[in-house]
Amino acid sequence: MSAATLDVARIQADFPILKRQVHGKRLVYLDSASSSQKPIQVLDAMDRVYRESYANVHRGVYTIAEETTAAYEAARGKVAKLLGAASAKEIVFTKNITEAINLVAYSWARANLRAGDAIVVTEMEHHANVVPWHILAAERGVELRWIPLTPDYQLDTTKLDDLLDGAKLLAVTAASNVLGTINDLRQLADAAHAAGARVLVDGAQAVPHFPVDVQAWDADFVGFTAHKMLGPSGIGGLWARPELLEEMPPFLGGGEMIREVTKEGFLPNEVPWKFEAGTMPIAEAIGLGAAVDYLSALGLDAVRAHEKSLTKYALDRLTDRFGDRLRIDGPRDIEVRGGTISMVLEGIHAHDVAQVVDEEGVCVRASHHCAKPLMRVLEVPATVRASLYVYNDEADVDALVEALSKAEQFFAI
Amino acid sequence: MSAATLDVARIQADFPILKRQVHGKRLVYLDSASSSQKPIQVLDAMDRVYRESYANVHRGVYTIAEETTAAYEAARGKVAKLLGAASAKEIVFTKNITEAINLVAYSWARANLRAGDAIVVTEMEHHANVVPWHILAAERGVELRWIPLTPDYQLDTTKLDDLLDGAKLLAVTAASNVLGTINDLRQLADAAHAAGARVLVDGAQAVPHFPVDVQAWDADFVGFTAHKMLGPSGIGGLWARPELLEEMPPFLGGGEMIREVTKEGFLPNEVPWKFEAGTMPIAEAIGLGAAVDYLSALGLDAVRAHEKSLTKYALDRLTDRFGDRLRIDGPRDIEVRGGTISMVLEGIHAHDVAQVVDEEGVCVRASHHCAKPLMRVLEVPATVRASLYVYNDEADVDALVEALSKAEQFFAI
Amino acid sequence: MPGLEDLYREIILDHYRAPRNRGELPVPPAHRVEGFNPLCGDEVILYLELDDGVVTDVRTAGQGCSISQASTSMMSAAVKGRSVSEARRIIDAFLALMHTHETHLEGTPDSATGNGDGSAADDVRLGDLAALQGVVKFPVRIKCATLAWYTLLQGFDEAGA
Amino acid sequence: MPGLEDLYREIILDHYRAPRNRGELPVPPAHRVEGFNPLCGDEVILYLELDDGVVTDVRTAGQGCSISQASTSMMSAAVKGRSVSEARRIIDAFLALMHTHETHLEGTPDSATGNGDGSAADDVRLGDLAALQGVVKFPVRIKCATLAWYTLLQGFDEAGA
Ligand SMILES: Cc1ncc(COP(=O)(O)O)c(C=O)c1O
Ligand SMILES: Cc1ncc(COP(=O)(O)O)c(C=O)c1O
Repeated sequence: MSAATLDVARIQADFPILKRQVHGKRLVYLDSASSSQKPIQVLDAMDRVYRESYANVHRGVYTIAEETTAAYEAARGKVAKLLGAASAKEIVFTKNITEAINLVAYSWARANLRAGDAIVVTEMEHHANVVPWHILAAERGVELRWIPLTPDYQLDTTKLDDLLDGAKLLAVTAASNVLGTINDLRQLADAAHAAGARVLVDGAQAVPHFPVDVQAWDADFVGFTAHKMLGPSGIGGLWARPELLEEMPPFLGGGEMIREVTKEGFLPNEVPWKFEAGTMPIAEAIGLGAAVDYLSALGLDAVRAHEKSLTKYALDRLTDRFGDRLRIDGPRDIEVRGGTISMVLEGIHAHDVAQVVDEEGVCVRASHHCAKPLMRVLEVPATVRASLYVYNDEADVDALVEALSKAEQFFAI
Repeated sequence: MSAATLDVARIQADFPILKRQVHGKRLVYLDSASSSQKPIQVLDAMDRVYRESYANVHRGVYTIAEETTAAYEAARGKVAKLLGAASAKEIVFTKNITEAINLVAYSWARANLRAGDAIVVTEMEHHANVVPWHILAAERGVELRWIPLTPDYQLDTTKLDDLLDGAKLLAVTAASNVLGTINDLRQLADAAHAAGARVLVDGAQAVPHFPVDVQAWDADFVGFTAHKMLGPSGIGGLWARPELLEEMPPFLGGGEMIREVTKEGFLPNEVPWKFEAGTMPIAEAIGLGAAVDYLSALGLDAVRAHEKSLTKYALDRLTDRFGDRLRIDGPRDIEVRGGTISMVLEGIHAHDVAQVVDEEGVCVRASHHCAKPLMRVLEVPATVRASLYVYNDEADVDALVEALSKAEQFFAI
Repeated sequence: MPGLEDLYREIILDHYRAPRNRGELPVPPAHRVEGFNPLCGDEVILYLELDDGVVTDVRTAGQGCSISQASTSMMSAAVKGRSVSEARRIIDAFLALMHTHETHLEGTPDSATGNGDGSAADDVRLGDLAALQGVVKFPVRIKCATLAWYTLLQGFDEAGA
Repeated sequence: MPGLEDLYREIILDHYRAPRNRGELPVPPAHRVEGFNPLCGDEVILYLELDDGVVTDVRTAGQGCSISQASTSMMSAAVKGRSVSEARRIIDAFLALMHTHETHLEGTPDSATGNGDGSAADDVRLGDLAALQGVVKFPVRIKCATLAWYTLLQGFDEAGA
């Protein structure tokens, strides 16, 4: 638990894209909650695969195939360690966390849920943790129940036991991609387990930003996605308790996930390969491994410390400059939130704000952030979201504040 | 239809990995049917995304997000053109062709097939085009029927009409990844349509090697996978008739594939985005676009001409050297086959052959090639497969022949 | 900020600040139709009064950014009082203007409405609407600008007009 | 070819060319168990005669590469006539030898059999079996070498031995 903080200038030097200019201005990238940028270490790891030792994995006897396979499986081990998994075999690679959650929905949930069963989700879930359950609910007659928010944008657990009564699954995000809220997963998992429900954690916004331990959470399933944690697009995955992975029927059928195929049927492969059908994102897995190395070298405690202090700085600066003209949809308490800041600038639509700040080189996202049920709770069609990461510093926050001021002036009536 | 052939030396210079040595020998890569190598143009295109203009697609108003989105969608247009599709909207990206076929199985087939229906496949299908149908068959009580092989390793269509009688789908590969056989798809599609069945074509081994026109095939679904066509791992896709894509229910649920989400349900997005849930393999799609550019610049006619003449050379050399001691499982007629050559060296297991030839720098695959039903038809557990592509030349074939000779000597009793 | 001036022409900001034809109409006799922009959650609701092939009245509701709001307002002004077939021609011309960019990307132009081709569309005088042309340089915003128009098309189709 | 000598020691080629204990046993009283290598389609079939905790006879069938065939043959010779608990110790020791590499990759060693730990396994004398150690340098072939052993374990478990 080092209290070391980050050497941001050094980190910035690892990200080639940060040298770019937009509209003649320095690029100020504040959309890492949507997708992070990638350090040269990750780019080089992937480039090296293709230039030096690329072949399909698990399939060749020859040297470069062995090398690629070893690197691919080593990446699985790195992810396992990052998440506190007991074994690399508990990690299944998928193309993103959305596929990981769908894997649970198609495999585990369809094998275990029947008409009349309930799934509990929260009002702050991303569509990735809502739509798969809607599809299942419509198909099976399963009920979706929603944990509401407190006025301070946290989960309101006062009626949790009622909501969980008779539920088979609690599907909850570790951290909100809109509000910044970090949820108390252990408390939620304990309540869910007491009610006999399994717990699926959407780790998309957690794994990149603070130390995660799937065993301390006592979760049953945890999803993650590489492109938000300095890794490439095209890869993500699922951690699950080994006994669940064993029991779960296969999802996607094809090469690699089988042990035997005849004209009459097939036998699935061992876990985790049972769930990895077809040629996987090979270079991407290796790139993810390099991203895990990079994050581990920084130290997730230091990442969290950096984001906390930068978030505090941002919230203070924004409030000082805009006062009541800027609504911030998220907790004020730095202890229960990350560096994702959703804003509504009075009288100006999020799209228009984002357009004007782009002119200043500042990248923010104007959107419902794939959380439409939450937007309805917040009573806005969209918000402007700035999200902070390891390569951001106070100068970036200052640039945001100035750019937002320009937007205010531009649309002043 | 230019008869131009390829400048292989120039092509080789585009593939950095071909400069590599293995066990002190020049790398002779003859496993492109498993996965091809990538030219510098593809690597650069992907590297450039991350270094210059990376952001999530379809989600940002800001400049670099627009740039990335434009490049991602441009890749879709390139693939559409390569396949002879009428519009880019007919192309759905997936992580590989295995996912594409599973998409058809989970979405279209589950909406359209009932107990007692039949699906016709062939004895030469890859597991990717077998296991999804086994899963469906077991779930729904659907019957799988198998088109057998002729003694010359082609599809035996004498009983085709009987097999298709009452079938809802014909799932067939355009070219075998074991035998090299190229199937007459138009004839198959006509027969299937006459019987009221839809036609799904596994294009994994076709799109990289010869001109494909989904409309001339009169197919209903065609899958492809980038890593076999000079593109990166982590991306592939599906072409389908637009009216089928419209009708098909969504498969994976999550961000981007929706138009509206409420607590009660959701409305799917337009085609093709309806099927692209979550953050897609962005850099990978752009890399695929660059691979399509590269292949188009070579000309698929020239690629085919090159592979035909090189395959003829290889078959002749192998027969001259090994005679009856080497069985070649595939058609001898160059007109109906591609450059994938499966071999059984008398008395020596494929694994052992591959191991010895690797020592000579030659990469071949020893495996059931994810076609176990076919292996049973061929009555072997595995074959040695050498597969030729644009960067291979006669020297590579010569190296293979010499290496196989060494294997023969090594295991001589 | 010069780049932005192309997008936010004065006439657009004017329609945004003072949208024409806001409100509702009783349904029936009016037809009500809704459109969504899945990207940003913008929403357009149109009330159409159609009488003997003529758009006798239009009212608009919903919420969105300046571009979608202005485009909705300009659209309502452009088609009100026109025959449905004239309105369809304007839609076609406007969408053709907006899709210069997309068409370029896709390599395969397609007429959104199936009513008239590009060259016919050129004949239509877009007037004020031409101010929205600046949107084409900002591809993500094209969906904002076209939302109302696709919704109108859908309304015509649903009303069998 | 020096690299290959490590893999294909003379004793391995000898077992490959003249496999010990090939054949079948009547079932029952013998137990029959099958194993597959999903990578290459290799197949091992074992017939086990177990009497009062002792492996009184073993016969092997199936097909595979030189490594899997030799390993099957060596395994059959190593366990025939031993008690099941002795056989389990040999299995453990052999798998520990084979998984030096995998363990390294995963960072998380796990005992395949749940019977004894690495240090205990070191005590077992592997004899001829040590010749298979060269396989460890060829990770893909480890599955070939271990197939018969995992199949034997499965046989013991199925037989409740
Ligand atoms: C004919 C055929 N179909 C399908 C596949 C599966 O491709 P992928 O692993 O990229 O999904 C392959 C390659 O392995 C193939 O050769
Ligand atoms: C909380 C959360 N869950 C899920 C996702 C989906 O991630 P992906 O698009 O990589 O599948 C995201 C990001 O978009 C997210 O923020």
